[in-house]
Amino acid sequence: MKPFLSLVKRDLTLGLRKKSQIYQPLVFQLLVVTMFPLGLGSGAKTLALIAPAVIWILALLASLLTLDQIFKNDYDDGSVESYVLTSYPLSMAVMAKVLAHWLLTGLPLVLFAPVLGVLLHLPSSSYGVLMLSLLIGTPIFSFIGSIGSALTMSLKHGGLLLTVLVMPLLAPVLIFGAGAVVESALGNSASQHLLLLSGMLVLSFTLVPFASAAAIKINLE
Amino acid sequence: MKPFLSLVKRDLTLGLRKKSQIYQPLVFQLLVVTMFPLGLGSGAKTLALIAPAVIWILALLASLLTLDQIFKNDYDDGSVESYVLTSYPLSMAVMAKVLAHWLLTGLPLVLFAPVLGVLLHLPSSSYGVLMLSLLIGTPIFSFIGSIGSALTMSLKHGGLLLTVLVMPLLAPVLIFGAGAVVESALGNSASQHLLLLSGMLVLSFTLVPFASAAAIKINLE
Amino acid sequence: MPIIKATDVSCQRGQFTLFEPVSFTLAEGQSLLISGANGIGKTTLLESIAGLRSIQLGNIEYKSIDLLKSKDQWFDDSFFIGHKTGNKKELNCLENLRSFLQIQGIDVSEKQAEDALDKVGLAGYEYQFAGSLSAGQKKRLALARLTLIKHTVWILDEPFVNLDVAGCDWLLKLLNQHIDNKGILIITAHDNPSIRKKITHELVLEMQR
Amino acid sequence: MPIIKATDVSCQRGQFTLFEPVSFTLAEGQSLLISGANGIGKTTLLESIAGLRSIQLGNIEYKSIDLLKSKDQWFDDSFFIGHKTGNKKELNCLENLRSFLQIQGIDVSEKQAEDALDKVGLAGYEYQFAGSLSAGQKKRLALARLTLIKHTVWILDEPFVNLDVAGCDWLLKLLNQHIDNKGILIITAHDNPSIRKKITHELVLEMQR
Amino acid sequence: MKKQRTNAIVTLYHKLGSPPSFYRISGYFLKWLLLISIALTCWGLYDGLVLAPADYQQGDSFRIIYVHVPAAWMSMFIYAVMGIAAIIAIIWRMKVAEAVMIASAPIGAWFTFLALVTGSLWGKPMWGTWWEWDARMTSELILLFLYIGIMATYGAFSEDARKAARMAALVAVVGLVNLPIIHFSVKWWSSIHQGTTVSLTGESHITWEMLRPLLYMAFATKFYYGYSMLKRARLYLLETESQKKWAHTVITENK
Ligand code: HEM
Ligand SMILES: Nc1ncnc2c1ncn2[C@@H]1O[C@H](COP(=O)(O)OP(=O)(O)OP(=O)(O)O)[C@@H](O)[C@H]1O
Ligand SMILES: Nc1ncnc2c1ncn2[C@@H]1O[C@H](COP(=O)(O)OP(=O)(O)OP(=O)(O)O)[C@@H](O)[C@H]1O
Ligand SMILES: [Mg+2]
Ligand SMILES: [Mg+2]
Repeated sequence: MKPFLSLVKRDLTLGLRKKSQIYQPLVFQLLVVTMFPLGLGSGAKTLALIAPAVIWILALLASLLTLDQIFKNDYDDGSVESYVLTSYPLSMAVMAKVLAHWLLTGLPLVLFAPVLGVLLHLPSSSYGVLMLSLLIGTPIFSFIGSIGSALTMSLKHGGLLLTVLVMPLLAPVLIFGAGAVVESALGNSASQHLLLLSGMLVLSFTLVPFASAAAIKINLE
Repeated sequence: MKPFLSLVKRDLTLGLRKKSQIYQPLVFQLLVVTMFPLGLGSGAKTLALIAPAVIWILALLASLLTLDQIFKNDYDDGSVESYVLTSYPLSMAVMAKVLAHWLLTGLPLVLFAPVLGVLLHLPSSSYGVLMLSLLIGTPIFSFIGSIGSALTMSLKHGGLLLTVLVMPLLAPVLIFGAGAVVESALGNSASQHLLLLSGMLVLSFTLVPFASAAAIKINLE
Repeated sequence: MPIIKATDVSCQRGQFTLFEPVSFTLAEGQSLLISGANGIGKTTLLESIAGLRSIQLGNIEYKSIDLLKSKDQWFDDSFFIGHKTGNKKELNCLENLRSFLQIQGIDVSEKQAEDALDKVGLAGYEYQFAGSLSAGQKKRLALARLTLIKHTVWILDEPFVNLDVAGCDWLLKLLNQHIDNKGILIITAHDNPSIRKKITHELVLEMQR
Repeated sequence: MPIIKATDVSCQRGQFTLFEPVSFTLAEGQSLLISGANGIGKTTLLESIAGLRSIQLGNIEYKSIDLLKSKDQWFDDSFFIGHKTGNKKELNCLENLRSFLQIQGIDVSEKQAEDALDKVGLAGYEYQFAGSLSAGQKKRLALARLTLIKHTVWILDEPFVNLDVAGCDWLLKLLNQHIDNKGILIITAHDNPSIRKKITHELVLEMQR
Repeated sequence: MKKQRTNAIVTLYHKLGSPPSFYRISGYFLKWLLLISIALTCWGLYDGLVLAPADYQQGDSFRIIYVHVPAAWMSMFIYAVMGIAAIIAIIWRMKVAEAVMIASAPIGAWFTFLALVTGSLWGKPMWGTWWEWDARMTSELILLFLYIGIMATYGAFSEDARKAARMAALVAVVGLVNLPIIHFSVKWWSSIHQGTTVSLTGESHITWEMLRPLLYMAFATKFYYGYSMLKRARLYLLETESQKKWAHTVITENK
């Protein structure tokens, strides 16, 4: 089996063994969504208004909670060596790690989004756009996040620093992602927003692996 | 110097040395607050409506991000032994740890809250109640959180589990905390809510140290 | 008069009992080496004796009182250093040494701590953060505590690991001194056969049948 | 013909140069023991040679090509095991061994991996998670990789640490075999003097003046 | 003739690239940069606060422009300088570029902060609120976050200054790539969702008396940046080269 596939397979095995990594972000989302009506103390109208923003922000926060794991684990137990000390390109290993991370944490967020939509009274006609926008947006979280993860992997408490590093970079994703949902809730076409999102995905797909690989190498010095 | 004071002093030294622990939760709050208008894409009106809820939820989330550090660090590097393997009561050590944690992370949240209020267009007449409610509420976060931190300290990725464990317990705090701010924004008296909050603080102050101490002992087995 | 008396003690990990139950007694000035193959349960046993785990099979008495009943006296008299050193990487060597002991209620002046670091070969590293010490230096920093305490029972899990030759010699001497002062020592050390010379008891753990 | 040639190499940590520059050459079947006091920089040097850190002072050539220029050949031929073992605690022993090597492009069948675990004394632990192994067992699991690879250069940082007597003997034999097969070995080991017998070169690191 | 000139540039490049000569050469400029920036600031503030006429609409509160606008300009200018230095630091591993990059970050962050604070001080009398979510202000806020991220990265690895600098440089470069994306998306976002809250185009009517102090202040801040940046960069070089002979002599001489 190719190194790429071996790495993806190993990470998926790890993730599926500790299922908590998969369901806890979803529980987190649910909990925060419950907090909103509790804190607001008001009716459904406000909820529906803020639903697209809240769902997208929660997707972002839930991703952030797991992003540090992309490389930190491997650094802590020394298994980074298994892909750094080989002639196989490090950027491909980064790709494999990001892919596995997205499958384990991003995809569940996409599939779970309609539940949050229901809880926040999002018009059901927008569910399609909601899921589609997340399907394009969450991989960008994983890609950009991998840079932050590589930068902070040697720190004991890198989680917060990672958040600070990554969140400003992800603001555009949020704008167009939530924007798409808002448009569709208003009955407009969301295709322009979705196109822009796709452009960002392509961009991060092509640039990020090299940036993350560079970060890993500097971090190991 | 008494063990209690030594422990508080050591943790404060640690915290002040890595200032990131102090300011990063604040930056995190700022970032999420920025995400709201970006995601909402609508005017200031909605913002003011959701401001109390958002500020309180953010205080909760920001605390949660640092809560796992209460005991996890000490467990990882083996320095739990310095307060477990002595005849000095473990519950007092828990108190010391909680106190240090609150001074390092809770207090800054209280002081920073007005900035979030400005950004979210909270009426400035409510700033007093906002800060007061957080002043009573954030120590409860630290106390209750210490139980979760003790339970999850031996886990590699306890952060998310801790969130899931602690958040439901803290829901009442959030309800009354945000409630107080909502009332004051409406021009009503918030004293009833604040009284209830204070009651919770007293309760957690008296009960939690024993619960956390028990959790530590069980976890070390 | 035996001070520590263990009767039919064994340890469990998961559901499995690790080794054949062992018994031993230790009096003043006696020392116990626990040996056995990798994975037999030495670390688990030491942690149980120290009080980090509870003893599930058999019982241990300290000064004729069951450890489960009153731990305070035991904690006041015994001192454990395990695989994890308990150093904070963000504190420097001096701060580490002092705060660790102070939290246990043992007052250590700056002067005393400096002397201890000096003895252990870390002179010049007083203000370096523990996080940036080498493996052997970290171990030395932890062992420096031994020069500052008055506890009668020392429980050490593989203290020689990562020490260089000079470090091993120093530690051997310190341990001898402790025993000569009527201290009690419980230790594991597969990498240092010369410890056997001063040891009064040896316990070879054997696989549970 | 020298295969590895190091000229005036030294390492830095922070701003400080650690030890007096050293030079050495190694040909087929030769082996190098790096020794020196705790904290002198052995680990740092080994990591630099392996390619985890970049070499800042001096240079190292592998087959007459500077390591900085072409790392691929070097990575294909050299194998490093350091203080951190690189085991995943949520994977069992078999999975750990196989996935580690497969990610490096080395195919290992289940049968081969089982044999390797058997050799290293972990028979019966194939399906135990690495997280619940003892200190010595973790080390053995990492060392099992050595029986499955074809790399000519082995770089081992304190491989004997935590191994019991039987484990040390096994490892010594394996290292001898590697050298006899014209392999190259670069190693640190302050706890095992008997390694000196088979070593062709020794480098004693000394403090930078 | 032409050849000679390129040679001069190459030697200048090499000179500035080597820490000791950078240290020495920058030493000559320090005092002058500081003096010029102080003089310009004094003159600019006097011109702006006293000489320039009050605005017919905003009265005297418009005078905050003389701090706000130069600060806002600097926040972007410094990021550009820092980004370029960061690219050089990563690709060519040039120590002086690291120094410039690391030295720029806190100054840029302070100017950004200043722009935000003066902006919101201005906003209160102008719009009746401290803060409005419009494109320009939002992207200035995000710029502050980027600066904070860079400084936090540097701080997180403080045990090894060079590694820390190279990590921070990587963050700066990634931010640099993203900056246009952020800028345009924020613009776009506020243009589709918000009616223009305020029109800032009033300044085309600005008179020379009002514009002149602005230019003074713009230059004053540039000189101040030059001074402060060189000073910090020199410190960084001394710290990371403290084992080299030149740094040693500098340190002992200064004692
Ligand atoms: C916190 C709130 C504010 C922030 C973050 C902010 C930010 C900025 C920035 C980044 C620039 C530079 C733009 C450029 O050169 O392209 C700028 C320029 C300027 N700002 Fe503000 N601003 C704020 C509030 C205000 C207010 C309330 C006013 C007055 C009504 C104002 C008036 C101006 C003017 C006149 C300029 C110069 C225009 C130009 O060069 O294009 N700003 N501000
Ligand atoms: N991040 C760091 N910053 C500054 N100094 C460091 C850092 N990390 C390690 N050092 C120092 O570098 C030196 C070399 O460390 P290294 O781990 O290479 O030593 P070693 O020879 O392997 O020691 P040991 O025998 O104890 O394993 C030590 O003196 C240590 O204090
Ligand atoms: N969490 C666990 N669950 C199940 N078994 C465990 C767990 N932790 C450890 N073990 C098993 O317990 C046994 C004893 O481990 P212990 O660390 O006490 O051994 P040790 O004698 O100290 O070995 P070493 O010489 O390698 O340090 C090992 O066989 C190990 O596989
Ligand atoms: Mg052990
Ligand atoms: Mg070492």
